[in-house]
Amino acid sequence: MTAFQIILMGLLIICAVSVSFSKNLLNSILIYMSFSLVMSMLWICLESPDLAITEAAVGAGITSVLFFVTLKKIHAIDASEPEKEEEKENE
Amino acid sequence: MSRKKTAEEYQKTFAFRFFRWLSGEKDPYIGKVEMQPQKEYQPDQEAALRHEKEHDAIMDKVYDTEHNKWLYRFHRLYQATSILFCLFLIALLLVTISYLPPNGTVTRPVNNEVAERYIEKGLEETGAVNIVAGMILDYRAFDTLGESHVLFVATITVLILLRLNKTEKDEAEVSDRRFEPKNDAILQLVATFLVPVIIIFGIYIILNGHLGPGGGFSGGAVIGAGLVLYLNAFGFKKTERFFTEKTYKWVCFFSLSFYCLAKSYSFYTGANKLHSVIPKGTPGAILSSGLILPLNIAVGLVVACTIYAFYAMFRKGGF
Amino acid sequence: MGQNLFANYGEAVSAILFCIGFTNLLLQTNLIKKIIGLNIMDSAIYLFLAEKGYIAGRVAPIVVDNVTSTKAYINPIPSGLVLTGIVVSVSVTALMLSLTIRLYTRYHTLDLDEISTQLKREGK
Amino acid sequence: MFPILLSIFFPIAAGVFLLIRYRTPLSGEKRNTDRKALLLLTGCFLVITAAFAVAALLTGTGKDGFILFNLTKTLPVYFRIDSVGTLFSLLAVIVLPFAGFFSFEYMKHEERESRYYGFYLLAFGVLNGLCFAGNLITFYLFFELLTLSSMPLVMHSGSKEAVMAGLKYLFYSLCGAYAALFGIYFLYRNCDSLTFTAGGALRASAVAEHGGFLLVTAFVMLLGFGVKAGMFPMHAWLPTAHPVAPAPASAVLSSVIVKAGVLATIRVLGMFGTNFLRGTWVQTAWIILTLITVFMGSLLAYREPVLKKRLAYSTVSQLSYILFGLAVMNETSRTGALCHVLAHGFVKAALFLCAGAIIYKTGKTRVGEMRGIGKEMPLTLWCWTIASLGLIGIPPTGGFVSKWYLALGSLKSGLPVFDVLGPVILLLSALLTAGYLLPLTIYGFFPGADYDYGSLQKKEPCKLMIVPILILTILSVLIGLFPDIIASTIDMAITGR
Amino acid sequence: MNFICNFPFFSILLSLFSGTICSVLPAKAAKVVNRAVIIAVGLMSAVLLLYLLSTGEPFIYWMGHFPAPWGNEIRAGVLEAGMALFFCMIMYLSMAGGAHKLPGEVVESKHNLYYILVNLLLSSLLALVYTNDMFTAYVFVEINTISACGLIMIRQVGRTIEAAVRYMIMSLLGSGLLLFGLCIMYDLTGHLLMSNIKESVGLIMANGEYQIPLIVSVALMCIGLCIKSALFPFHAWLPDAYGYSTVSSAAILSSLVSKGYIFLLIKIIYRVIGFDIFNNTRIIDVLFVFGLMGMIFGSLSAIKEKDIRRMIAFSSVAQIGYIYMGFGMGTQAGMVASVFHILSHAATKSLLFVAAIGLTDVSGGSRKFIDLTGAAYRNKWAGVAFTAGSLSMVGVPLFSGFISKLLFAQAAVQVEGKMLASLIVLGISTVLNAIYFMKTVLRIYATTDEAAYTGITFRDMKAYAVTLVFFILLNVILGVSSQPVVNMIEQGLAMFA
Repeated sequence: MTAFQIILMGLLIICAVSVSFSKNLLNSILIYMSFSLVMSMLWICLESPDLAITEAAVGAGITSVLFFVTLKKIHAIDASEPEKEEEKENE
Repeated sequence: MSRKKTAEEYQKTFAFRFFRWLSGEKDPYIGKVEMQPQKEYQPDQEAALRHEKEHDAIMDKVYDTEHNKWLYRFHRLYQATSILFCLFLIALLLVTISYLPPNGTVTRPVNNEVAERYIEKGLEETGAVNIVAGMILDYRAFDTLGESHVLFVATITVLILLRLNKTEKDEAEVSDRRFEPKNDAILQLVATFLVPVIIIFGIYIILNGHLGPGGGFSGGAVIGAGLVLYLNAFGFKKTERFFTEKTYKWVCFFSLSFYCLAKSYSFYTGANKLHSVIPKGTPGAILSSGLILPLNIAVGLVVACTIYAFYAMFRKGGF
Repeated sequence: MGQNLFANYGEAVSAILFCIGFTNLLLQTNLIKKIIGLNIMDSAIYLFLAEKGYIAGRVAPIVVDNVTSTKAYINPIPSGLVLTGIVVSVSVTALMLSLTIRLYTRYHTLDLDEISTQLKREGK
Repeated sequence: MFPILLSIFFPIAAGVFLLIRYRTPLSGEKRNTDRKALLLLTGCFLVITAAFAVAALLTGTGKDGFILFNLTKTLPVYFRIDSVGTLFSLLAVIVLPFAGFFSFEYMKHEERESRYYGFYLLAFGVLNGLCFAGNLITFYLFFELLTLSSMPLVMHSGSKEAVMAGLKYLFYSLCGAYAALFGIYFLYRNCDSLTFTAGGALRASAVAEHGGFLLVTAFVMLLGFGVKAGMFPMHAWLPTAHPVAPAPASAVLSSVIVKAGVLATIRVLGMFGTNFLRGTWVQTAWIILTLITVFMGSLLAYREPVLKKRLAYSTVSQLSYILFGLAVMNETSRTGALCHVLAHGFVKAALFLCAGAIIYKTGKTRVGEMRGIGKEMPLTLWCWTIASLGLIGIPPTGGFVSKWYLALGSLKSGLPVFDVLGPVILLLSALLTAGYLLPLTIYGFFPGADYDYGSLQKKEPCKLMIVPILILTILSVLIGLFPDIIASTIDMAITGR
Repeated sequence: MNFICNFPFFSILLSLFSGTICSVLPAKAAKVVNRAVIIAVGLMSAVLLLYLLSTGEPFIYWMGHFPAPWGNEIRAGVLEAGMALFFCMIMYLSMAGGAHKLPGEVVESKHNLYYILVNLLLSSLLALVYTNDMFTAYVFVEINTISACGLIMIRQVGRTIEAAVRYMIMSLLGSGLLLFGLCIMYDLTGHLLMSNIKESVGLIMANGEYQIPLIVSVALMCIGLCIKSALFPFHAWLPDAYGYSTVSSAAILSSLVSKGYIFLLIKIIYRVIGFDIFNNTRIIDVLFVFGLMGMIFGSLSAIKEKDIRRMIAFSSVAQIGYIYMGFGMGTQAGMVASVFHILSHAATKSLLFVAAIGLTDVSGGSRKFIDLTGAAYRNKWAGVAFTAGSLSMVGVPLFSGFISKLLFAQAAVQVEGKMLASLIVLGISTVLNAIYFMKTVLRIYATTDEAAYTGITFRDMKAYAVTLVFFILLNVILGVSSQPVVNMIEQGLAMFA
């Protein structure tokens, strides 16, 4: 059990660092989503099922959905995103 | 007095300035304190434009990081200090943690009479099998009352920020659907199956909050997620039939008022050492544990509505 | 340096996560990433709290078979606190995201410095 | 108790009333009748205030002191009339009404006359409060209010120069007052109470423990209050503020309001006790500063062509006579100093009013332009001449008495170097005083051969202007004619309560 | 248990519940509810205060059926009740003072949301004042933060949204640190209730075990609250947030929101850590230094500012520096001074914001100084009120600002090591205050040649003028009869122990 916990924690740190360095916003949100999932697993290990349920529903679910909607609103989810950005800069 | 220096040169000397100061002629505020002559301000159109242009040019120069070395350096310095600060914070926290009582053991100060009583008497005093639910909704109910109002106030701020009036809303809706396929068959089919399951699961979590893991908040979130899925599959037209802003308003109002009043009653009786008339029921039954079940339902309703409201607000600034 | 750093590895990880979140909040220029950093920071604190409640070899505080001995269950208090905390962080996240949308529709950028520059340029 | 409170709060209320009643500038057809009403009101208010103040002085009710209310637990707003306060109050009571009457004519063409009178009355009330204050914190309170209420007088004309001068006055005074407040904090810690007591209020233990520190405190306070009295490093506001203010305002400013700095200095000396300061570096430094000011002020006045500015520099110089007398710290010199307070007060008021009359009638501001003025306004110039003699210190006038005592005190003091240097500088300065005041008399009465007598016309000012000047001039001479009475009163002021 | 003991609970729940009610009411009704709730809470606090003064004993109120270490608690003492009363007063006046501007600043359909925010803000402030539980405090800190953010950005111009984002980022950093410190504290003591934590802290300090993490946790909490209350280096969000939000919001934010956090800090110092233990840490030195820096840099930024509301906002930074300087002194007197300054600054700063809006309204809505020339003649009430507020800020006697400076100075002279630094900075900061406030006052009273903008008379703004009068009265009362208030603060702080 301890080994599993340590692995999960390692994953948490990896997720957190890669969120910081990812260039694409969509990627970082996806990574953040997995961060939440790992966190909820960790909480199962720590014998807190209430937290695990809540985190899974909220952190991985609702928060991520809100992030996605936001990205859509600010036109960051788009196939032609890089060019668009460049265009904007050129303007 | 010898005239070796011209008047102009003389004005630059220290002696001149000193004597000016000595005789009180020098005004230390000229050019330093904002004190222009009191003429009526007459904006000259041309001058104003020119001024604006110059200002823009200056601003461009100042905020042009590539060419403005100072700004660049400042940014670098800021980043470096921030990183150093964070490293320092990590070190500090690690050192602190190394002094904390060891994890996972029984002898820590955390495991004191408070936790003991919650575990030993919790079932008896609150009637909840899930001690965590009993704790947050009975022992420490004031925190939870505050917590639900945090959610409420956050919704209010989101409403302030994103609610649009009628015409803006229509425009927003048009632009909102632009990138999406309408009436996606696969999504609709999956949703037809999934949404009831999700919502029933959410209801289960809420109703079972005092018996097992879960509770109002997580259950509400699950129901909210179900509603969001439904909305995504079938569009606003369908959801508006049963969920409008009015629904949201009144559901929230009634749930929160119930929450407030119920808890007020409980606080009031508790503090004044009066007998509370709310029955505890048999532990383990679905209708047990006093106020916890109705409170869970109220919280669940608020959360489900709130999450749907968040989503709808984000999408098109209204319901 | 105390002796318990390795015994408290969970807390240590949460401290590191906290600082990563903190750094993100301070340094990222992109608002969305700042918000993610904020969420990481909050999660780290909750992890810290949950670690506090954990006692090796005991189970979650849900009464089974009317056993109400202290020896059977972990400490329920941190779980309760974290539950409250999660709600708070969701509310704050929603608020921040809606602020982001507003800012974007107004200034078409997510970079706070750039926004300040634009504001200064407007001269208001 | 009531005369004191009335003498303070009646003029303040009256001033506020005037400010509110005449909010808009007088204009239109009713200007003249309105103006008459305003002047009548102001005159009544001035006289009533003076009457209250005199009543307060005469009835002697204030001798025991009374607490108005407690600002904080140990800091009451406390009033008490002592003899030094009486002296200063006397000066204010005499000078302010007369200067006020003078301004009835002088301010005729100014806009917003009512504002001037409103603040004038406010300043009067605050001055009374200052004189009757019984402890340091009350004193400080009125000191600040005095700055604030007299600032509008300085910047009355509203021109850029006036506003800048007002600002300068404000900042110098505020900075000085805060330096003093800084000292009050320390005093508060080292005294039993901040009530003025004869012979110093310092705790003996405090003197033993923090002696050096208290000296610094004393110096800072003297410097801070010295700003108001125009002492050397911070004198520059005076020559800026005086020329731009209306002449009667300058008169009041120069003869009474700057004396608040002197009164403050006396109070500070009282708090520390002269025994504590005598012979320390503070005394030395202070004497040096005052002597520099005396000499420098005269010199600058001598070089100055603008009449009012010249008078302002003269004020700088003359005030430091008083400060010098205080700094020497023996009874004779102190008598001289207090004597000079009265003498300089009357003389300088008269001089400024004369200057005001000349400027009002002829519009000339520079001394060089005023040739032949004595032919046009003989009475005014005679007053000027007599008052000048008083300031220079020619025997039958008040200035002589005070300077005599000052020099005597200095010689008696036994200070190294300064016992002789002081009188020498005072004498030099007196010569310079003659040098900068008398030319107006000389050129005024004897304009020289090339003067065009044809264009000469009578410009003697009206009675409202000339009578106050006359009275003040006569008073300045009277002080000198009966030096014994003055000196004995002042002796009493120093020794008795 | 006396029925009055229910009042703290009633006031928190009433304001919380009224927030919910307002969500279904139309704007007009919401306004009425809001006013009624503030008044009701104020009355209850007043009664409670009287009751507590008569009994002299603080009391604990169970929130639920369970006693101390198990259930939530709130606690009421003299200081808490007094603070609640004062907060209600300021909030009512601020709301009343900005009411006439609200329709122009906020979209009609969002008015009731505005009142919800205000109600919830009030409830969170009350909860912060009364709470006896650290975690409850954290939850209500969050409500406070979010509703304050709502108040900032309800007027939706670009600046406010940007300011709101900055405000949220800084606040969330602060909350994070606060929560982390709280968790460490919980780990060390095993309690969340303040009184229980204090016992355990005493044991820890006696044992010597866990001292380092304890101090770190205290430091984290302090820094968190400092960030949230905009202490000097963390003030970047403040000028925009205060400068561009609605009038009532600016007044409430500057005078109440940051004060709520500061009051929580005081509670933590006294009720959680213990005053002596806190003073033995190095934390107070850090607070002291940052307080001093804030006093100077805040004022310097204010001097450079050309926009009247931003200037007032920057002055808030300086004033918060004063409060932290008081904490940093580490004496009871310093604490009393800080608490008094919380009151006096709240009264003054909200007055200034409300008065400033009156001035800008009659200057075509422009907030630049150049356009404000002569504004005081166009809106006389606002002019007088602004002058009164400025005088209080500068520390002129008779206004509340003077008393708080006096108290700070009195506290400073009792601390050997920090005396000189604090007094010097106090002096510098006062002079800087004087520079920018007096400059503004002169500017609004400068005469203009022509009336470019139309003036406004009493009839047009009765409610506004009455509000201003009440504000001025509050200031003067605090400045003149400060003694009862100071006594109350001392009594309240004694009850904390």
